[in-house]
Amino acid sequence: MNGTKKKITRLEKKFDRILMREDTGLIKKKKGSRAFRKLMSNRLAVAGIIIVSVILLAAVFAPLICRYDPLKLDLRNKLQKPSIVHLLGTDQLGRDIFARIVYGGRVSILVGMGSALTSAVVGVAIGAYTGYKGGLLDNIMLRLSEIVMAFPQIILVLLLVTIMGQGLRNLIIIFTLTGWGGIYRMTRAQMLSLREEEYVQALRAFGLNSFAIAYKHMLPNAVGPIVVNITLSTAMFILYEAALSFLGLGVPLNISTWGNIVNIAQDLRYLQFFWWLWVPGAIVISLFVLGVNFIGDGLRDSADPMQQG
Amino acid sequence: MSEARETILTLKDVETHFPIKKGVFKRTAGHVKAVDGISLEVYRGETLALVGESGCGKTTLGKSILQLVKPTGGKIIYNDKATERDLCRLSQKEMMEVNRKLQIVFQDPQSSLNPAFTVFGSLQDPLKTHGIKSKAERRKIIGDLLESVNMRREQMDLYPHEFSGGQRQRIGIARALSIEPDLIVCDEAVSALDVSIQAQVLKLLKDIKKERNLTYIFITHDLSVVEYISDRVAVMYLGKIVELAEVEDLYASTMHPYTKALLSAIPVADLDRRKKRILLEGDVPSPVNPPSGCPFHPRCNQCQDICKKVIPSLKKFETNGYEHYSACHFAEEQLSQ
Amino acid sequence: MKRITMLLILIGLVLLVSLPVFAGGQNEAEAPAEETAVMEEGVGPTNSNPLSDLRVRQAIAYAIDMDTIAETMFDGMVLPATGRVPDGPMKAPGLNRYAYDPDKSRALLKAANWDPNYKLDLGYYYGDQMTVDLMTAIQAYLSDVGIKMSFRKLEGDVGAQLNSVPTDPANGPSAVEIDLGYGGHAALALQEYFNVYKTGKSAQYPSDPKMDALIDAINATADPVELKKALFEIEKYEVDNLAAYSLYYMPMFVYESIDLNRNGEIYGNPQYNYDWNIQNWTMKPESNGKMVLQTNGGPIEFFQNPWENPGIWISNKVLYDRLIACDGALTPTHGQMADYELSSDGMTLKFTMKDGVKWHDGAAVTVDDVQFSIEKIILAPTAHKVLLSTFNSIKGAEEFIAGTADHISGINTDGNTITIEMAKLDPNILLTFTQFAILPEKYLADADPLKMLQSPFFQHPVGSGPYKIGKVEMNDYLVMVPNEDYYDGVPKIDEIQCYPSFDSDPNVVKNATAGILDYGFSKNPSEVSSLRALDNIKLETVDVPYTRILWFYQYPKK
Amino acid sequence: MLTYTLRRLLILIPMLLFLSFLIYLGLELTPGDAVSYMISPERYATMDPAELEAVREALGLSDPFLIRYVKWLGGVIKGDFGYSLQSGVPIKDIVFDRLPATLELSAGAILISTIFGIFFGTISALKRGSIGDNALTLAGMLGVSVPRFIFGLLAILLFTFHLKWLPVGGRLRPGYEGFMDRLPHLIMPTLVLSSTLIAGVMRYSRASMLDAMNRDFMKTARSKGLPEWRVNFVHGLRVSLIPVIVLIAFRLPILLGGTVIIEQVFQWPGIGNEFIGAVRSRNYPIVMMIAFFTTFAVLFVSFLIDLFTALLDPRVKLD
Repeated sequence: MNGTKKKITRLEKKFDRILMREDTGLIKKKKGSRAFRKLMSNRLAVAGIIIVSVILLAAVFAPLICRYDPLKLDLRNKLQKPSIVHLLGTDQLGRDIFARIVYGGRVSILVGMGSALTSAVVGVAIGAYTGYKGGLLDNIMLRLSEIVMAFPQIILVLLLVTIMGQGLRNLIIIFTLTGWGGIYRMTRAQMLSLREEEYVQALRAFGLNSFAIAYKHMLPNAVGPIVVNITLSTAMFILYEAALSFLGLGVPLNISTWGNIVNIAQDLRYLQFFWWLWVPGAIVISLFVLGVNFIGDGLRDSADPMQQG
Repeated sequence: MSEARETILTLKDVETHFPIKKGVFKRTAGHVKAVDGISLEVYRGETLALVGESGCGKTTLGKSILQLVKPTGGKIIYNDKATERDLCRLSQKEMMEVNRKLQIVFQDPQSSLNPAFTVFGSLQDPLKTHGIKSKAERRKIIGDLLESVNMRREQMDLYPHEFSGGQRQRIGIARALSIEPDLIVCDEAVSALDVSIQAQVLKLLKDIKKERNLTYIFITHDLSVVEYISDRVAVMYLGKIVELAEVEDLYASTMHPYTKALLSAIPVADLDRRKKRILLEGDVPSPVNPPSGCPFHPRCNQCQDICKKVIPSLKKFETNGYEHYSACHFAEEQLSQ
Repeated sequence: MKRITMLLILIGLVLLVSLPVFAGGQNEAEAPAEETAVMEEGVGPTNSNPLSDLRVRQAIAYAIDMDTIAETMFDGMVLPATGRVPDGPMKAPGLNRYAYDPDKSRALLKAANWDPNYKLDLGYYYGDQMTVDLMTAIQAYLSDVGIKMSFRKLEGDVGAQLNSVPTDPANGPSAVEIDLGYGGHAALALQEYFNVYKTGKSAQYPSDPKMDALIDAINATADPVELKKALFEIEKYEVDNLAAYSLYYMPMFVYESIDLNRNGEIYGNPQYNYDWNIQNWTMKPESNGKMVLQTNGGPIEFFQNPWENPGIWISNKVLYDRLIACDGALTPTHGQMADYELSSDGMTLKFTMKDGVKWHDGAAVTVDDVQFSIEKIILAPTAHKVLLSTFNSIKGAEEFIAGTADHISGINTDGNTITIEMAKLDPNILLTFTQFAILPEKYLADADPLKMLQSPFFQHPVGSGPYKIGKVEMNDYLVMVPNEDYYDGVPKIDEIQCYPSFDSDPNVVKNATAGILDYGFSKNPSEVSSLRALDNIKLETVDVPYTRILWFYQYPKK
Repeated sequence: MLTYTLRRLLILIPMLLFLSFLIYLGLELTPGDAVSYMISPERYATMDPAELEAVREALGLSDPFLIRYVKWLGGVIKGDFGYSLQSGVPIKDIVFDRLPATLELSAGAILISTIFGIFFGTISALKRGSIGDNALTLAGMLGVSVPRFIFGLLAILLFTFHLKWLPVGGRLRPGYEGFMDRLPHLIMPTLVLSSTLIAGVMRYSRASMLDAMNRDFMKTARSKGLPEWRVNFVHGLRVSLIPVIVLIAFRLPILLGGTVIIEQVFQWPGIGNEFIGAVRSRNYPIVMMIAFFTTFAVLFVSFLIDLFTALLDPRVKLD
């Protein structure tokens, strides 16, 4: 583009041909398929998809792949090393650690994805409408989001946990309350720029109502960054769940979650001498979050190649 | 021709000012006077061109008429044969009714169609809003519309990026036509297109107009386009109309130095008509603090003392048997030059 | 409201009258001969709450395999309990153990018509993993016999959620939401264990005239023989009646590094003050010849008030002195700051201050300081119960508290003697003075007893004990140095360094491993297991009256 | 410029007011109050309601909510930040006591993460696509994916238990007055904290450097025949650094929150630890002031950053 002659690779030529055919309307291109193809050519993203799917499927089909009930105690067989009988050994109450991790994934993933989705729903619902409409409501929401985001998030979460109490549902509500700001701001910014597009003005000239314009016609054009945001915040919320469990303020301890399983490592005896109690959990959390991050990064690159970091 | 024409739109002292917020408490420090007291009549069936340099407020005026930008003053009276209604004072519901009759075609073929929807998807919602409930019927209407803009019916299921700029612009026109309006504001409707495609689209617009008995308000900065399509021309400068006349009359008997300068800038092949080119010096002054007196005086090559002090009003003259309005203190002197 | 109460009373009466009938029928069908004694007493529900049915409580007790739990989860470090009072001379013989017997448990439930869909709600307040594990285990055992139970950690106003007493102590309804509670009870005096059942004091146990009488008996005598007899009776009554189910006794573990040498001094209940004689302890000197003892319990924001937690914090043990010294079992042995004389009826106590007892600032400790301390603590509602109950029994205490007298009339000073006259007998009067730290009047005269800790004194306290404050960096460390004027000999260890970490704190193990912990105590089995694994640490087990209990909330539900 | 600055500053006032009210309200809704934490549950139960009320009264907890809020606010405006409910120590003293610990930790972490982050990021950008670049990118992803406390625990396991090099936690020891004495305590928490920060800085400076490398002036510099390293480091790095530094500045106050976990793991007596302790014991005044200070710091820094970027970038108009 900038004058210097560059060697044109075969791939680029191929792309050009595809583009040409698309321009002439020869091939019917499904929406987003280009982004998808780009995603699949990103090796890390593919690795991420594989990691996340494996863990996700394991959690979903937990009863099929676990030999043991994750709640079944066997006090006389506590702290067994990994073996054929117990793949990852048993914990301090003789529960099968493999089963606990697999079942715990259900809760942890629920917290992560649930919180990411609910905060996206809240953030997008507010951001799309106020971003399009502007005015007083927009101003109020903007200030509110500034306030929410001004808090270091962990401090706000801690405050809310003490106010609302521990619990699975409360945790999701708290994560939503503290996490909607980012996605709201992003959606709003998207809407602000889309608002100037002429098709939006055309719709207004037809007298369409604001909800239809904002949610039906404009929102689909902002969906790429929103999906990236949801992915990355899933990873973030899973880490938050683990951190809160570490502080003893997460999901109540009697529910198995990855955070609660790894939390045992605070006890130095288990940290030092019973590695199988916490290492597998730590690996699974890290792997899952890593996988989700890979996917999110891949999505970001394929949705918007200009944006980096 | 000038007698007994029916007005479709009457603008009275229309003002559209944008506040400028300043200082610690965001008090309003001044206004951008994008449209500053425009009075105008648009006749049914004509094409009225609004011309001027960019930033003169012509697009704002166009959007003000459709209430896409709320005017801050004046009246815009729409006559739909039965009633006369001031658009600025209509409720949202009433405005929706009027929207059936007033439409707009935009400048940018890139952004005038929603990339996330097929043509059908983009065009069907307005139809739905305006009472066409059955999908089959909507498909038929949209297909017909596409054909009427010289496109194929099947193309309604394609996405915008699968069209060329000219095609998109034609879809934009089809969209404006979809609910059978009386008046269409064409906001720089062809400026972004290649010249060859411009011609196609202009011809299309002209044909459709004849077919459907439409009225156009044609906003453009391109005087050659004006000559081709319009019946009357209003020249805008800094939010005001400085000259208004039948198109041939305007070219023949220019009564404002600004119009003269604009006209002289058109590249014309015909050497006979070639006049001395008048250069417009300097930029358009800021619409926040327009110059005192005649707003054009700092750039006018015939500026006199009175021009710096007294704002000239838009006075009616008669040239070649037509009404001709000009806002120049020396309008008649212009004729003799 | 009134009508409902009447109705409940009526139902209660009907049930009471009909009890023997039901009970007889059940016993013949179910109970083996040796258990008959247990089963015959108050069987059947006494109100609408199923837990008021003794058979249900027994079923719960039989369902939990405390022996296995103690052996596995607790690594054998706790002792499965039989009754509230720990093993020792004061333990009644022949108490029912409720040894694990799930079949009997199921039979009892069947007899009691237990509704398998009824879900018990258990509340507890400890935040550690071990407690969650224990709760998980109990949940599993109960589920095994067909009892549904969920558990939760109480947050916020824990006291109110556990211990709110119903307005009607006989018929309730219960002022708390939970059905079961789990918690610990450490007693300075054994009476404390049972006084909680007194009519109008208990959130769990409906008014019981027989229990009231037994409680009066244990508080009415200071004579060891009489007291023992009275205690045996109430212990048996509590176990048979399962007023609450004692799960296990928690011993204390005193841990020391191999560098510390107590030189033969005794071990005892580390939660309270006993005669440490710390001035005789020695440490292996460091390279510079200094003996430094490193321990935990350093202050975070202020020094703890010795009147609330008499001996938990090491600084409270060594900064202040008491009037009387006691041995490891908290039996008074000799005068510490003063010689004492208790009249044979136990109603008059006379102290004569020893010579040379000085505050760390050099001024002498006087009988006025003693009088001041008593008159201050008696107005501090957060002070320790045993101390308060002694001082409230002094003649003239009521008038002083009510504000109608300037001083407590039962306290009189003369030169270096102070005489305390009691209005009613308190069996723990000497025990109280082994734990009661005397504080200097001149620094605390203006302190508000309601918010003692806000006094600047607790930023840099002045005591009369063997050590005094050297340097304090709140939340970082505290250095205590020997009190050169100490009347019992100058301590040998040159410096005591305290870091801010305490009981059940992961840093205990970290620090012990890192060799920066020379002394401490713990009642956390997991911590103790870790400490036991260390070569540089010696562990000493001390039996203390500290019982973990499962409470049954037996009032009818709202 | 001045009016912009003033306006931005004035907006902070209502935001802070609203915020302080929210926090206060939140604490009001929390179950239990300081009294129920100051007294052990067993003791609490046997106390007369009248006695409890007396304690509450003495601590000023029995006033209605709004009155307490107004009183508190009045105090803050007068520069009186209140007293810890339990010890009566002025909160100012507590905060200034803890602040150095947290600052020490976060300053160290920022310093390390900045140096290494920019270094690795730049290398990664210059060697784009190489094995080293991929390895660094992967390491960066790991850095943001592994929970922070696991890093901490692993560090303790390694450095304290296995290698026995470093102390396990705490900050000051008696007699250790100089910085060098304290250094061993500082190393592990700082390293763990910065390890999670490096990833972000690295990613950002890599992108920024790549961006700079594609700009025209770099090509011009190269075409002038300047040596490659000079082009990259003198011209490229200088330009790419500005956005990175803005990012780092933006992180400063957020770090205050970020240290919470690290301070817990290493028993570091900083603001984060104090905050958790105060939240757990419902020590309202302390919770209020820390939340308030942190928010203020965040708002103020974001204001400074806006100002800074506006000054740097002529395209952003202030008026």
